[in-house]
Amino acid sequence: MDLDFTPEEQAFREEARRWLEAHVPAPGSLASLDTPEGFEEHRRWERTMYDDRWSVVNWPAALGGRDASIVEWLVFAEEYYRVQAPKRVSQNGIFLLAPTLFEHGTNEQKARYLPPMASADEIWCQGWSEPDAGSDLAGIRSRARRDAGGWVLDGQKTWCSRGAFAEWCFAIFRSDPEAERHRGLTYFLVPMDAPGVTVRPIPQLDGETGFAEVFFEGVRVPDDQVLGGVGEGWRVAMSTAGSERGLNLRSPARYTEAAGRLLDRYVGRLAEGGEAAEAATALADRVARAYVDAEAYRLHTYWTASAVAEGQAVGAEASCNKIFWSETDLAIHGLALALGGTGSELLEPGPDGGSRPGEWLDGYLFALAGPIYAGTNEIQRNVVAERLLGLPRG
Amino acid sequence: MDLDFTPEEQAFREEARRWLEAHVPAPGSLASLDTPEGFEEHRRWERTMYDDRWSVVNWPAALGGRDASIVEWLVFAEEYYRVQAPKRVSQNGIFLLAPTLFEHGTNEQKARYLPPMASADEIWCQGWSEPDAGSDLAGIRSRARRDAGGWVLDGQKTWCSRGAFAEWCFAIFRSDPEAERHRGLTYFLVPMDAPGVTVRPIPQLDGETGFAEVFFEGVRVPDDQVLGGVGEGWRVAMSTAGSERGLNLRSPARYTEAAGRLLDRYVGRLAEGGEAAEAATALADRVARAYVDAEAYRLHTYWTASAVAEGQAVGAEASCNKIFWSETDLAIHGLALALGGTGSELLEPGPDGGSRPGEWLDGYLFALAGPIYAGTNEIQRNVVAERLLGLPRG
Amino acid sequence: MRFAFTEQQLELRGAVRQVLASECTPADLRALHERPPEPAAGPALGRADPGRTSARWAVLAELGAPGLLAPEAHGGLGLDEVDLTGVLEEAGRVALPEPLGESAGLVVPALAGLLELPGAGADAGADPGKVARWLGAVAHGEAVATVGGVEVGRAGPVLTTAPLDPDAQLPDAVPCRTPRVVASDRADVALLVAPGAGGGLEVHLVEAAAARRLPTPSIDGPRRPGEWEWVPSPETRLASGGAAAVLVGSLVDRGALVAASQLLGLADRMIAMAAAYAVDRKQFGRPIGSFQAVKHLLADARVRLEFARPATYRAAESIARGRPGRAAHAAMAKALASDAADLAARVALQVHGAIGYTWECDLHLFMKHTWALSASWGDAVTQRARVLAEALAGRSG
Amino acid sequence: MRFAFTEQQLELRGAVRQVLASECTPADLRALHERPPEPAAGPALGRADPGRTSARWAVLAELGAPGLLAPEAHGGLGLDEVDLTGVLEEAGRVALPEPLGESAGLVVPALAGLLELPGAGADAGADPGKVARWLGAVAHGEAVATVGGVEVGRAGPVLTTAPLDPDAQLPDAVPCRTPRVVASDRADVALLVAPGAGGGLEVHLVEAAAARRLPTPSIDGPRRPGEWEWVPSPETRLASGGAAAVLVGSLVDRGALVAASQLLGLADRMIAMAAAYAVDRKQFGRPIGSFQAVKHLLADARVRLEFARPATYRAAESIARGRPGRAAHAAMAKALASDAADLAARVALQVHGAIGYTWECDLHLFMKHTWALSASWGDAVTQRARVLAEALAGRSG
Repeated sequence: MDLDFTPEEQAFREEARRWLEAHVPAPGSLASLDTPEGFEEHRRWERTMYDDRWSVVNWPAALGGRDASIVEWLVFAEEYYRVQAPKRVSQNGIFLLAPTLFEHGTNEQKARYLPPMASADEIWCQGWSEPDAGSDLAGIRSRARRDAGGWVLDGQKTWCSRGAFAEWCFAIFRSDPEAERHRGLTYFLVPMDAPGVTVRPIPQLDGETGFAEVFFEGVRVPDDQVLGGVGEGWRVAMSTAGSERGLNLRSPARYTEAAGRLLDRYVGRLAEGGEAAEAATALADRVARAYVDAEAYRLHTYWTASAVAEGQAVGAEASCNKIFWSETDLAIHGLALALGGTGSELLEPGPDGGSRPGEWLDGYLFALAGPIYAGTNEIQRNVVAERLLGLPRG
Repeated sequence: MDLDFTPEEQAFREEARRWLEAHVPAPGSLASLDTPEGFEEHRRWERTMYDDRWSVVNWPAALGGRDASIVEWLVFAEEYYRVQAPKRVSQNGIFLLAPTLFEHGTNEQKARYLPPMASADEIWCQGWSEPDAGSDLAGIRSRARRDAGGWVLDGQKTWCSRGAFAEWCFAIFRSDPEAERHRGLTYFLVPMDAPGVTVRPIPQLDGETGFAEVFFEGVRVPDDQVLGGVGEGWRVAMSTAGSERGLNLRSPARYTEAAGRLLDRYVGRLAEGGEAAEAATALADRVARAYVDAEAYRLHTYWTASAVAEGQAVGAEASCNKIFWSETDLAIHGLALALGGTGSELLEPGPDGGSRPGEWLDGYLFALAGPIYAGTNEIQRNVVAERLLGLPRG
Repeated sequence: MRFAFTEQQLELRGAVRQVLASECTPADLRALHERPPEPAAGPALGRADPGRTSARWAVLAELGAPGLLAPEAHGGLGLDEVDLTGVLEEAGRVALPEPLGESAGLVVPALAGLLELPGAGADAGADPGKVARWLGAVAHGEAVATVGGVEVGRAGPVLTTAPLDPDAQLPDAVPCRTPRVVASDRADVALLVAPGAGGGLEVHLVEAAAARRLPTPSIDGPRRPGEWEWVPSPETRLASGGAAAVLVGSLVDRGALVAASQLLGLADRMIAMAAAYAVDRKQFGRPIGSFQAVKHLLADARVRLEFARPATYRAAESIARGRPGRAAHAAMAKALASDAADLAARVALQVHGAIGYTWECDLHLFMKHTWALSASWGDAVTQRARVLAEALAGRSG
Repeated sequence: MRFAFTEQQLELRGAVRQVLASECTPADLRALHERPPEPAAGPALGRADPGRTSARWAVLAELGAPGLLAPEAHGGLGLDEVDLTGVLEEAGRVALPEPLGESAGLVVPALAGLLELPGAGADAGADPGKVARWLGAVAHGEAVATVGGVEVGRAGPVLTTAPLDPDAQLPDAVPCRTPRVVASDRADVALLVAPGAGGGLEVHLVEAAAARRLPTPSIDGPRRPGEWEWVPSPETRLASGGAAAVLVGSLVDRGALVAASQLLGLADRMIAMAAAYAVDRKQFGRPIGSFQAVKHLLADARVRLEFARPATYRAAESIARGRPGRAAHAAMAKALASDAADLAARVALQVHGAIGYTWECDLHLFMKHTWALSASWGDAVTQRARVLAEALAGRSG
């Protein structure tokens, strides 16, 4: 056990830091990525990263990456969040689809899809949920029909993040209507400009349009847009689900960075003295706990990373991750709002005017969704109980 | 709405206070009621109360009570806890069985059983749970067989509080082995010295013997020891269950008194200054919340009492009560231990030496059982969700 | 001891509930909501739909709601805070955007109190005729009144009004700024607390026309908080010195009660919405409401609400009777109601899942109002600190 | 960066686990438990079953556990705190009543450290020969060592040793009292912290025979806490002044680590017991473990444990390397482990229901040890305050 970064890891960190400091846009200077302008601004930022091979550091160099180790990937994320760099508009592709493509894709598919994903020339959205199948993938009803030279897709997907603007969609359809629940599903790669695809953006409670409904009416796709074998959709999807719930998507840097800003906000209140300081003091133990939990999440991630680096598989522990980071995120952002104090209308810049107005509230709204997406925490608890503790299915 | 006590209620309070102050044993001076000596000491205290008509204030005067209103009953409990009077060894009888007897008993049964219950000449234990039927009364297997002039009881009951020393047991047996679950149960009154009754005390984790297993082997009881009709046991029992979960058993005074002592302990730590004061300050918000919850429970009880006084029935709201008081009790006692601070071996007298050593720990152990007995809180939550919120049974 | 509403109280409340069910629908609220404005360029005031707002206010006025606490001599119903708390619970149930709590629960009793205490008027030099005119207008629902300049701190009222020029000599003729005045665009008049000479407090009655009003970005758009710039003067002054201190103390307690009452209604509404959704929505082949995890989430929210109610009604009775414990009782009510409503919001969102996160689902209309009210007039932590301080003083004293 | 145990570390831990599974059974623990004594008349010391205790200690000594951190030259294994933390997790899993944490985790590194720093010995005048003798004896398992006189406070170590006569002049030849020394009846020697001259600290090595030992009532009987009355003298003194302050700072961090490690094992054991019970026990016609409420209780406990583990291992690595952050890391580990184990205890009891409340069910043996360890060496709230203070200093510094 050695928690020192190696000289190579250290050098990697320093290179990343120098590059980011030279290139990163000022925090908050890009428009929201859920607007058309903002989407393109974020795409340009991904391109800037890609040009210097920072967009997919853990990919092979041949595909635009740096062959970074998992620890280096974590180091890069720490640096990325440290400078409050923009949200990754390519997130669905590079974090959710790419691991699946690497594992299940043909060589042709990898060559076709990965490079434009890395350069953000093609941005992906996810088509899994349906109105009647939220956390329950087995309830998928959208259908794929065999047809000469390919497939015809019909149905409706919902909660597709980035769906309003993305070029491609990775989606699951029922290819065998006779098969039960988890069987008979197939994983497809579908261009959003294919005839028969209609997108309806879904406004969120904060007025943004982070996700969309996508309708498929007789959409034709050739065989080479099936990922991982006909009828294998469930198994293929679950490897991506593991990514979403586990290590890849949820860099601990996001939480440790937010926890650090929470401490700053707390100190700011203490420094005001009087009422503000006393009110902050009353929250001291909860602030400390949120900070400790963010640290615990970071350590747990490095622990898992070491195990993965040594070839161990991450199993149902990923469900523990999901529960823990989503609750930690809520605690951090809820406390930051509570530190705003009585009478706050929640969107105002706080007395620590340095943070953007509404920034904590945005984070809180996002955090509120945490226990819901990527498999609700209720389902994750079932997974933990059944797979890690051996309790019977109910 | 008028929260002033009436002059009559006020006078009742003052009379109770004067009497209690003149007669109550010093706090902690009686041996534990789960020892043979302590049981008799507590019986004598009940007798002392009975002699001056304070043992069952809400009963009719003809039976040794004072016809006290429900509000007066609450007032009496406040005074009783205020002087930290002994635990009620007659509790199972007067709080759980008596309401059922009043509702379902024949006149002969009332005349036979209520007076010695009030005077504590006969102390009752409850025989409901079985090894394979804890919170699930419908799973009861102990059997009652029809026999010339009465019934023959066979089976095993467990978790009978006071079972080691009580004179009588009220118990539920399956009288119709063909009937399903809730049907075919009958409610019996059984003397503990009847031939065929064997008692095995169950030591608790604190070394006391608060409850017992009771074995029935061919125990004969006459027909007039059936309470409320053959096959009606479930319905009859549920009216008692309502009492246990609802208003009668759980006087709010128990929690407000403990919350008051918690505040004293908190103030004591503040007064010590330094480390102790800082540690207490870190718990201030949680202490305040426990205090507020105890007050909220008190107010809710008076609210319910007014409704009952006006003839309304208490339904599934009683399940809300159960959840709330058991959690409040745990919070109060857990915080009191936390205020004891680091390194405490939990049984020592604290620096606020006034409280008996181990007193808070005793309370905590008792509180830990709160979410479990009288229908686990899991079951109460189901009741709240299904009966108050209309969610479907699962 | 009788801790229950009267038949008349239940009837009044029922009438308000019935009216609001049709007069204040989610569609009405949605129309008043805007996408949260970019903070740099706030929306112009007046985005409210004044037509619908005035119509709704007129209906409430017809029931006597704004003047519920006003003496009959001034056109009110002469009822008390126990009546009002039930009415405001109904206002909360529909997330009523108009300032009924401020008008009926804070401004009316403040003005009526000033008229009853001639000492207060004398102290401040307020013109009783003017006070009476405004009281009548607000009680009749002809004018909409709001409140500003004070928030609730752990140690008591916290003044939020400040002079634009920090070095200016107070009190008079110095332009001041009061943040977060709700119903900023529809109020005709505001009761504003301001710093007085020598570190004291003053209370002023300021007409909307005499103030420059700027909107404050808020997640709860329909509440329309805004900043008022205004100039304290002898003409606006209602009370100073001891009378002002008493008045502000009363505002703080009443503010907590008014917010707590509405939070009860909000919590009830959100729990009901979530329960209804849980009955309809199926996953894994059965209604999600049949899963124990969903049941227990909702049951816990219901329990917290159940126990916040009597505490709020007790606070109302305490204030109505002027009981010595009213400050602690109001604080306790607000702490319990804030926590209950915050929990209900979180649980309701959790039960709704992704749907609850959308603009189309009604839930956010109630969540946002909950978050705003929960943080107003002392959040739960602040109010618990007040309770604890009072309780400790009570035990040692 | 490699955050994982080595094969050797896993093997050592596995060996300890295997041995303890048979050497420290619930039946063994139950034999050591007594009904909690009436506080007025505590039990006489020596109720421990010395035969079984010595046998178990001998087995542990055979594996090298007590001397794990001692240099090989002094008969130890020369391993580090990362090795030890895994071994202590196994000790926690069986609620080992002997003071392995104190002997191996606190006293051995303290004595070894004194020998390595000649400055420390000179400062205090401790006899290196005597220190080496005791180090060898403890490392070999021939002597059992314990610790006392210091607890963890928010601002640092809190001294608990006090002179019997509060007016006496310290330090030497004045009878002192040290409360809550664990393994009071079976320890041969204790490292005791005491007040020094001028408000400073001193560390003494006191043989059991030289102390009057009185039992302290405890819910965790097998831990055998007791009060030691003893007389500090130049002969007992190990360190004073700066050396003592460093030594005590190290004790506080190591105490937190030692307790955290054991709490991980305890939590794991209680969760496993509850899960096994939930599979077996049927209610309403199905195993209670198939109910979502039970699943989610246990899942939450498992999650908190999962995240307490790496934090504890990091603290071990930090102490082993003497990293500057080790105090904060140990505090964080203890806070997480205490909370995880407290939650596991509560959940396990809830899942067991009434059975868990009985003497016959093994659960209480582990709950009681959990409560004692959770409150020792800084409870979660205290340790979080330490973390917060360090973190704030780090951010402003």
